[in-house]
Amino acid sequence: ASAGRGAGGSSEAKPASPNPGLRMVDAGDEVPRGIGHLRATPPVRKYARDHNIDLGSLKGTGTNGLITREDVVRAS
Amino acid sequence: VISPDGTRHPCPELDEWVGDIDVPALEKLYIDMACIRRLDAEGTALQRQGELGLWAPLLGQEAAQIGSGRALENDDFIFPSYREHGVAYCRGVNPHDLLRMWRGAAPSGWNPYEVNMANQQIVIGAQTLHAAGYAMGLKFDGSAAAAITYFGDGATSQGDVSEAMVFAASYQAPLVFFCQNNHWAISEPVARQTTGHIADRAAGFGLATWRVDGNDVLAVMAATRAALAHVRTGSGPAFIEAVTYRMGAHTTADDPTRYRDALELEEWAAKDPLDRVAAHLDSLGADLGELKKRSESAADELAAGLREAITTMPDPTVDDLFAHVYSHPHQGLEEQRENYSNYLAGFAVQGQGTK
Amino acid sequence: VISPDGTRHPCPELDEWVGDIDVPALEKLYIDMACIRRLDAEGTALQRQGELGLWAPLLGQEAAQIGSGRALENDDFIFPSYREHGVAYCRGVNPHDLLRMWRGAAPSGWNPYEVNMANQQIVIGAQTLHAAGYAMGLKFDGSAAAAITYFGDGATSQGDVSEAMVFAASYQAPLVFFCQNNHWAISEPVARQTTGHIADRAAGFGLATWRVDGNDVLAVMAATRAALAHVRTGSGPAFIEAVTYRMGAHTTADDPTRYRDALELEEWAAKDPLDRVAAHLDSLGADLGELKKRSESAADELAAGLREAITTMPDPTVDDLFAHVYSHPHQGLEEQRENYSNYLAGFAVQGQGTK
Amino acid sequence: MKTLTFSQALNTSLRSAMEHDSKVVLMGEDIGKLGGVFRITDGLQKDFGQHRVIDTPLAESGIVGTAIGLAFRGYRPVVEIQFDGFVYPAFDQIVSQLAKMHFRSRGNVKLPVTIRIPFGGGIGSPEHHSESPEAYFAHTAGLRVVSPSNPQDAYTMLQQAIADDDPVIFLEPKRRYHVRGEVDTDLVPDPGSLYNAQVVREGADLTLIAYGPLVKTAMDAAAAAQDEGIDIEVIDLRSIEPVDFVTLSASVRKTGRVVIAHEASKFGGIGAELAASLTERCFDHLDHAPVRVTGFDIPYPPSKLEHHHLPDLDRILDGVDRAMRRTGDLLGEEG
Amino acid sequence: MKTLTFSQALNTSLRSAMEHDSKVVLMGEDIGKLGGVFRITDGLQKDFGQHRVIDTPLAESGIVGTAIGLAFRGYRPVVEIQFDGFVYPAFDQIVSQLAKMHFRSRGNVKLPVTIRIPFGGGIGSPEHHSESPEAYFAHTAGLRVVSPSNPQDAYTMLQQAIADDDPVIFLEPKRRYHVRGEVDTDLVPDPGSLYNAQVVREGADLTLIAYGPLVKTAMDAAAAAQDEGIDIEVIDLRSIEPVDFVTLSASVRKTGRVVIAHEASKFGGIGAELAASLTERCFDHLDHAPVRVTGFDIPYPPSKLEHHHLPDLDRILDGVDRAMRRTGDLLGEEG
Ligand SMILES: Cc1ncc(C[n+]2csc(CCOP(=O)(O)OP(=O)(O)O)c2C)c(N)n1
Ligand SMILES: Cc1ncc(C[n+]2csc(CCOP(=O)(O)OP(=O)(O)O)c2C)c(N)n1
Ligand SMILES: [Mg+2]
Ligand SMILES: [Mg+2]
Ligand SMILES: [Mg+2]
Repeated sequence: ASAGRGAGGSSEAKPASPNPGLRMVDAGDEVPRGIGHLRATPPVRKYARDHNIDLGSLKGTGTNGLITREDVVRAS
Repeated sequence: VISPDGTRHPCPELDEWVGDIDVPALEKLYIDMACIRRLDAEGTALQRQGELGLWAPLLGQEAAQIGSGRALENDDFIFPSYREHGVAYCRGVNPHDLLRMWRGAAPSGWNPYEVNMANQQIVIGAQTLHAAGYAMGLKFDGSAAAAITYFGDGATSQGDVSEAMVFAASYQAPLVFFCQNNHWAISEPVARQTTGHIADRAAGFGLATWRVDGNDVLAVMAATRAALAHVRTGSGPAFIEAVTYRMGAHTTADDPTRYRDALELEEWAAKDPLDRVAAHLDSLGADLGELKKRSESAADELAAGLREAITTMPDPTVDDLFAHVYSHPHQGLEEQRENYSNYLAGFAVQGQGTK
Repeated sequence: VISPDGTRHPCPELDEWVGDIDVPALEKLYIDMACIRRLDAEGTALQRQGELGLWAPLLGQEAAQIGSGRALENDDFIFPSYREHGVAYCRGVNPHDLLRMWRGAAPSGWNPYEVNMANQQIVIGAQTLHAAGYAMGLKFDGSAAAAITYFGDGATSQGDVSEAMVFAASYQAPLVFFCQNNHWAISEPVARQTTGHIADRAAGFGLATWRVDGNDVLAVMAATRAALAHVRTGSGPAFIEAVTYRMGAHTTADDPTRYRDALELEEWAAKDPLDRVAAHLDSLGADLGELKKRSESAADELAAGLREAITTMPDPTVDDLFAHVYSHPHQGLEEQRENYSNYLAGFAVQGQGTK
Repeated sequence: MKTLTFSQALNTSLRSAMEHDSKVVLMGEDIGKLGGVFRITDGLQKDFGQHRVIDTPLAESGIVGTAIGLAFRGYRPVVEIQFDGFVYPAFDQIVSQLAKMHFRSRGNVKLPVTIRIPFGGGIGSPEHHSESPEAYFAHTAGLRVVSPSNPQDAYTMLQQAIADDDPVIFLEPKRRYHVRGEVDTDLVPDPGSLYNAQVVREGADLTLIAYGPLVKTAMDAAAAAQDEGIDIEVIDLRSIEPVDFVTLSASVRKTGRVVIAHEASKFGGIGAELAASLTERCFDHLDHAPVRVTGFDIPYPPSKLEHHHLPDLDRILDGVDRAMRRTGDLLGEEG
Repeated sequence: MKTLTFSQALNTSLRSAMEHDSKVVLMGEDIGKLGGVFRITDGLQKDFGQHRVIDTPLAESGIVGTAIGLAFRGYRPVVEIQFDGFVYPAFDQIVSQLAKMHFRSRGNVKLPVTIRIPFGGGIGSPEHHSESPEAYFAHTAGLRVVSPSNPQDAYTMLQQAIADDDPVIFLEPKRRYHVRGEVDTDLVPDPGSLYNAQVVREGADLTLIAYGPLVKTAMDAAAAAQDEGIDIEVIDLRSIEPVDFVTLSASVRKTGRVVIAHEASKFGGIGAELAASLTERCFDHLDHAPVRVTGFDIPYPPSKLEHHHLPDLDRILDGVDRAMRRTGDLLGEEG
């Protein structure tokens, strides 16, 4: 098993490892998946996030498949 | 002045500077040397016990450090390297402050302005320029004080040390360069740094120079007093080469058996700076037994202080991480400090203590 | 050896090294000096005419440069500063290569390996370490060649120059330090850099030293030959202080009237390196008129070559901007080169010519 | 209000600092009789003497090292490094000593040393005379790094730098030394304002950030872009370390586009930090990646090529076009 | 295949380079009899003699300057700087001479000098023994800067660096010296591969970039994150200058998220360049601004505080959470 979060530092040379910490994020939280392969600018991504729209469900109409704000607006 | 066997030889050039050192004064110097030898032994022991991260032993260099340290006036300012625990001891630096840096608890020990001694300098030779600048300031101020800087034989190769001599000479600044030629720069013998005497190099820069037996506390004291007197007259900087020997390891991280001969060590053991003073005092009829008792009890006290300091020294806190990077607030750093304390608080909140 | 008035004085230490310099040989040295004086005048003139960006005059230092330059063997390697046009001339550097850097057309002039002379060095003192390393290499190779490095009085303050002496001495490397003490470092008199003689400083580092009249071409040649012979024996580096004078400005960007006395200039004008050789040749019965004619025509030829070089020197191109940063392709830089040429092409397309 | 050149403003500023505080001393090569190769200290040695205006031996490590020593002694040294390319011999003293002494001494030793460096290119000089070393210093904790772009700031910021108890690297855009401007020598600025960026031109479409030598070029570019209908906000960074991200971020959130210009090489230059930090701070507002218009990743070229190397109006406008997505992105954006 | 420690791999690599090319010489303080303070040159002087393994005077500018001279003479010097913090006295020789000589001489003079620097923290040392100076060198045109993270790379990359005709700054993560690993000493790598980054763990959700000392920490963090369902791709940068953006960009385009970790201070560190360049190259693919997890903008702290300063598993995971938008962004992101 891998070293868990807070299981200690990464430096073997360290005399004493810091006190173990704890997750700041609940391990049960749903993890967003990598969606980098989709093309969209940050404001458009934010707009989609704010409106709960899954960018993966859209087809970009901009240059090289860029998802534009209009694409998101159309879907919402 | 005092040979290894304890006999005193006349030396017109130096004798006049230590005419005042009578038996009680010499006894005090002996006690000083015994104390810093103990201080040094404690440093090494504390490192072995894991209480210090590192220690740079001064064993063998007691005469060089006490002889020069005790020649200084209070308002003379010292720019040391990392091995001058003995000089710091002369300055009255307290045990806490002596050990703090070596423990890894702080970047440095004492407040330089409280003891007129800059913090330890690890970058070889860098402090000599600070000393030259400080001495220029003394000169501009018309002050009667002098500056002194300590460095090793290896340091003489550094450009900074040569430049410090250039500046000090150019402005005729009241600065004494005090070179402890302890024959080694870690594993390199002094011959790697120079083909001749170190003191001769300084003469080429126009400095008044002294080359003395660095294991002879009186010779060192005399030369330092003479050099200080010289620089105080405004006739330019001076240079002392105190020829001594590093009896111990370079630091507690070093293993000198890899590079140096046991014979050489033996040879120098016979020139011990304390033994010769004891022998000389003996020849003068001093009560050696009593002296050793006194010096032991002084050393015991010092050692107890060091141990106490170590056990009571608080660990540094996260605040110390961000403090003093600048003398007034810095926007970017404030942000980092706050972010990091929020981050740490995240651990604490969930009940498992701080990082 | 030759006084300012042209009389020759016996100097046992130096004479033996120039016993072979008969009248024709001395005439050649005179012509050399006349040529580089002309070279220098052309440099200044070309700068005034906007053909060069900058020029560092050597006026007054002809004897120092020819005397030493002509003492070298072909396979001796030279590490100069920026003022050694005369030494480069001795090396047969062609006019193109002499001027290229000063014109701002390239970062440097010649191919160092074609003339056994490194490119000009602007960072004061840096080249002395390269020379020390090169000389260490000569020693390791068992080569019979030597290295020589040129620098000024001001340079002696730089840590690098001191370190170069330390290294050269430590390895007993075949290196001659050639200091042209021309009394000034831009506006600072040599007294700012040292309280004594520069040569004495070198002695302190364990170097064999010569301090010679730098305006006496024979003395300089003798000292350089002696120093070269010394270093070739493997007995360590040597140092020559050639005491001369910078008759011109520091560079064409400098105005020396702001900081130095006309009187001093006059004094040194009386010690001119060419005049004294002419006077001496005269006293030996040489045909001065003929000599001046020969030297003038040699100088004319050199000057014509320089002018021709300037008019035919191509401007550097964008390719030169990115070439030679590395010795083999570098991904990031290739991208920048391509981007920039696309960018430039954008202008061309629009009929606006290249940038 | 007086009309002064940039260099006169610096000279006047030094004079005034020296008059107000007898602990202010100047150090450097040729700064005495000559007044420095750029004449910034002209006349000061005559008026304040050799112990206040100190011609030093030719050794930069020595200059900075002794300045540290003088500061130890209570002085407030203002060091002149003759040219940017000659600061490197002093690098150890600056980075390991000057920058770290306050931290090392746990606040006990303050080193109010100002290091003035005429920096940057464009004056047709040979090698080592046109360097832009700001990134080295800005990356070094313990230093503050500023650069004025006009005579008024030259005057004011130098006063503030000298008064600051921390070491300050003061970068003077040497190719701007001759420009003239109005200078109010009575201005008493808030000390903290030394570290503020300044919006020198308001605009809505794009934020253009420059400092020192390129602020003028940036303003020219903005004027040219206006003709094409692009409304550029120009920010004079002024302080390179610390960076006034409050001012910068506000602008970038407004415009959504940013172009950063500097003479220094691109790789690891200040532009990288600005771009990275502004991306961190304003990500959701950005319509395009921050664009950097900089010197190439080459040693400073010979003077006949420097106009290629130095960002000029055209290259900045090219960067603007990319940020506005009016032209394609550079090569490498697929690599 | 042998099992060697990182330092044994370096030692073996030096030995092999010296056997293959008689022009390879080693220079440095205490590298002879002592074998260097880290024993990297252990036994080499005994076997190759004092002219091949050269104990130098105590002067770093001198060491690098004479190495340049030896390279001028046809040697291929490998310089050891005893500790990272002691490279600064040599800065001028590195930046103004070593880096620029090939350009200055228009390609006539090659300086195949390798400067080995044990770098980084985590070994409980006092001041000046834990510096991360890579950004200074990477910003300097003319230098190449690499850092191995494991014994095999230590062996191979050092061979390649020595064989390279350009000067190479070779950064050895000193706190990894003792780790063991399999080393194939017969491996004949493509010379160009010295400058390739390596995907050391594939993943879909986020790209984590590290080099030298932190690659192991990054791998540990990725393993920990996997337990929480985050699939991290880890890239060992290996070459800090040039950067292999082909490999990096491909990963970031795939994952849309990037975290960069290094020990050096954040402001102006390599992380800034990576973040800025990756934003330029992958802008439309990014789901969050690149996140940097780095040392603070402070001088390296005393050893009892260094665990705070050095990015560890927890701090990297914290950065991952931010990049994944699982926790809020840092302060300042509104400032
Ligand atoms: C600039 C620099 N280079 C290298 C080192 C590593 N180092 C620490 S002590 C030392 C030897 C110093 O020898 P010396 O000057 O004779 O002083 P000693 O240790 O003998 O007192 C070396 C090389 C350093 N601290 N600083
Ligand atoms: C490291 C460095 N600092 C400063 C300068 C600026 N500078 C150029 S020449 C010069 C004076 C040099 O004097 P000197 O060594 O006597 O040589 P000279 O010019 O007289 O031949 C100075 C200060 C420089 N080129 N390099
Ligand atoms: Mg020593
Ligand atoms: Mg130096
Ligand atoms: Mg001169």
